[in-house]
Amino acid sequence: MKNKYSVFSLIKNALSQHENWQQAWGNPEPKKEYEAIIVGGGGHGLATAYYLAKKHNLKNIAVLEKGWIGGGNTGRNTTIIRSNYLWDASAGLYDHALKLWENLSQELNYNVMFSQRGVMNLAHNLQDVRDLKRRTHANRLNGIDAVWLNTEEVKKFCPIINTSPDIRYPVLGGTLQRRAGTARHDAVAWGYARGASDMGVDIIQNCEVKGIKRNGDKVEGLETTKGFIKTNKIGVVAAGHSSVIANMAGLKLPLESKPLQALVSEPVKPIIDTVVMSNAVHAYVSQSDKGELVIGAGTDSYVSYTQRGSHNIVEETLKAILELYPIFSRMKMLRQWGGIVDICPDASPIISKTNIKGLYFNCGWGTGGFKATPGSGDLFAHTIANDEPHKLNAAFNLNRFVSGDLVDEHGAAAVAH
Amino acid sequence: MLDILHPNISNINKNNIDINLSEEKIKINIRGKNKEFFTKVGKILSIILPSESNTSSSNENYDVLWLSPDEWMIYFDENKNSNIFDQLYKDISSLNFGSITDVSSQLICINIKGENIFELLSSGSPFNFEKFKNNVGSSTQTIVNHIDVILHHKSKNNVNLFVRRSFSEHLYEWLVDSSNFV
Amino acid sequence: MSKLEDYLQTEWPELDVYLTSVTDHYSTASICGPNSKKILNKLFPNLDLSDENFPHMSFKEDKLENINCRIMRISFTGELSYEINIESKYGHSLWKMCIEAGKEFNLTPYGTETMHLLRAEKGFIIVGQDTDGTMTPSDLQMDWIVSKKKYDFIGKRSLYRSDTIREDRKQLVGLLTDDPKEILEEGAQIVSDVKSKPIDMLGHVTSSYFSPNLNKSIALAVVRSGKTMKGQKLIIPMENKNINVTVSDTIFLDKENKRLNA
Amino acid sequence: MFLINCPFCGERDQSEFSSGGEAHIVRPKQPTELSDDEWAEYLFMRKNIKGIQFERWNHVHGCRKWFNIVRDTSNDKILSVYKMGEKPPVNYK
Repeated sequence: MKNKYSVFSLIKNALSQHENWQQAWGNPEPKKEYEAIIVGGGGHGLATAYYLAKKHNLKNIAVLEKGWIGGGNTGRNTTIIRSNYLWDASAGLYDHALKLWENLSQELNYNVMFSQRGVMNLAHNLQDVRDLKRRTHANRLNGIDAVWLNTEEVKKFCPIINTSPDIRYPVLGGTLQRRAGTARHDAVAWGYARGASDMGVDIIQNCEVKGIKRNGDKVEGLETTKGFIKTNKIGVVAAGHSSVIANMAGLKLPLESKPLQALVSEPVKPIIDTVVMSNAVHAYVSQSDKGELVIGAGTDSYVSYTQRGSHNIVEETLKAILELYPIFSRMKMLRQWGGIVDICPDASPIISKTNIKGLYFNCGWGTGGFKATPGSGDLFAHTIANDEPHKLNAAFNLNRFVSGDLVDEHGAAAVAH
Repeated sequence: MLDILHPNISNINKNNIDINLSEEKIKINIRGKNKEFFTKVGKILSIILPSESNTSSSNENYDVLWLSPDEWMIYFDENKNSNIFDQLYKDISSLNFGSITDVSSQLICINIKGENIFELLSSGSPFNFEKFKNNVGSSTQTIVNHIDVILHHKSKNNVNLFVRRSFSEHLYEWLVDSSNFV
Repeated sequence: MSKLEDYLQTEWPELDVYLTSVTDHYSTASICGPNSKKILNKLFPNLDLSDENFPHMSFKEDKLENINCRIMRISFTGELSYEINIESKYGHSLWKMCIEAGKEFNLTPYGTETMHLLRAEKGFIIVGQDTDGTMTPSDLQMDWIVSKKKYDFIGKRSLYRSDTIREDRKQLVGLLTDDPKEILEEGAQIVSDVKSKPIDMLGHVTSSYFSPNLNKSIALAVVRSGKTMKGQKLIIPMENKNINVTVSDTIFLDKENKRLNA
Repeated sequence: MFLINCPFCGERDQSEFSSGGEAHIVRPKQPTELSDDEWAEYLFMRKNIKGIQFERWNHVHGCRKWFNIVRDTSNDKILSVYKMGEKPPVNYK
């Protein structure tokens, strides 16, 4: 690595007023042809390029981003990372990602600020209890750390939760994954960009894909705002805009894109040192290192690409939040935003080949893609390089919607993560 | 006679808002679209069904609310015309000219009157009451505090609110509580 | 009802059908147990309750002091049982009259937990508890409920996709614990071998109770290829111990439906 | 968040409505004749358009009628509203 980050490089650069740091990633013009092109410069796309270069020895790779890297959902999520999923296929996928997270700052020589502060999921009714216990047992047998907490243990772990039995959403217990937590979302994109750039990947920003050139059932290249680029491997990682790209190739995907909202409060002193999620009431909360409460809400029920979302969704979430955390009643919200998430009917992602040769899709992460970033990139790189899925993403193929073998995570992940 | 259990709704008066459980009313849902249907209904009720949206029509016996292009609700005090449902049912439902359903216990009628009632309703509803409050006879279906309601502007600043029985006490609590803030 | 409205208005608008909700218009009392016929007879003396004229799964109308009632002979507990619908405002009166009429037969109110236990003894499922969105009627051993004759109905085509007709899908079974006093935890996972790594999970416990009628623990579960596993030994691996169970029929009590016609 | 002009009740807030997704997806007349692929196409595959999209909406907290709208999903602007059974407006593609 050209400029390794360390205490020594920090001291050295301090002497020159930090004016001589090397650029973290390059800003090249596109070449005429690449071995593989990744469409979408978010965390997943940059990670895909990174692992393609690092593990699969591809030398000539480009990442095309229509805006700036990490400017989409990577920069808009609530940064929760966990792997306590119900089904074996999901548990395998997300725990693979979690294991990569645990070593990611070292791997990238870039501090992604991964903080294993634990994620707690609350149960508010008897069916929640059944579902969460079922998931806890499945997690344990899959080797994923997960414990069931009764109401008193929930209160002890996070004292600001109102566990009174007479509230609208009484807390009947919860599950806790201690290895879970949060990371700094921008740093993930920047770390992967720097790592990929270092290995020769061209990261091309402000370059929008306008069309996919096909020759029969094979791809030949991409029409972009910076001209035509030839390639015979295209990996699309465009999150909410996946269908837009698919339509260019004449493909339909089982996706609907909807705004998912989040909001952030004014900064306060440390008050909550973990992540608490409550799927039944569409509300989850953690505190950023700056002291802001980071609150996640639900999705709108209609397709939209506006990055806004409806007021009533926020209202519902804040009602639930105030019922569970009365201590927040005087907090002021600083800002609110929406990200466009692409949702599959079974709330599981797609990391798959398509019936067009050389065209691969990594999409459908819905409300919870951030946590999978390293695993998703690694497995998508494998799928593109070998033209067949890794065993960990084999279940997440497009064909499951045809055969009926869905990975139904709705119970575990219908709302946000 | 069997005893009637009324919802736990008592009379409240504050901030120029009066909230009452209305006296027992018969409510009948009527559906239909063909000529025979309109003829029969007109004959039995001596009333023309309102065809314009968000309106109602009334005579000394009945109030009829427009609910959708082929759906109306008629309501009246229980002590009047107790056999009107049977008549409608016999002449319309049984002959397949339309559909007549007794929804008397499905819906509870809460009467709200006073100068500030539209401010109260607006505070929990996405509905724009501007036109509604200036037009006696207006009717609408909307949401109040996330609960489906049918509203009838019976006379100036006097609204009959119809709500599903199982939601009625909860909505009443909200109305009483919210009256404090208008 | 909103799904029905959708199909009615958008797929089959030519149908002469109207949908009106009466969910809140009616209150229901369920009278359940071997004496229920006698109690019903006191409430509705003119109603012919004979098995020939009012068999299980049939429906009649009558009046209670001039108020219309709908009476169904139907059962979610496995016992001889009737459900009475009355206009909601009279629901409380109906309840009091049932309690009064039942006094001489030791009638007692029962709650939903009791109902859940009684239905589990009979192997009646609760949709959402014993099933999730992926289960088919065939997985629940309820093929009888699906018409073989109709050319089409909503959802029919999805039952014949390559993965919905597989034999090794998760299917509803009964579980009996080797120790009859051991009550399984709802949500617990089921395996055949605790030594394999990773442990291969076959399914999970969906409903579990101690049955006072049978004086033993009973459970419903979904297990991969469960239909063919009757009598097979399986293991429920808990945090601190392994519980041994045997796959059984889903009906634990009164397989012949004698109680329904008591 | 936006207003929808219900063809029966007039202009109302979007929270009174529920979205039924893409419009003009016809339920196959003979589902049993379809391959798994064709059935999946009907059940799951959607255009999910960014831009002008034809959709079904239901005035669920009002008259409970279904109808169609033409909406630009990139800015939530509603371009046209028409009843079930009516021909879609031709000036949008």
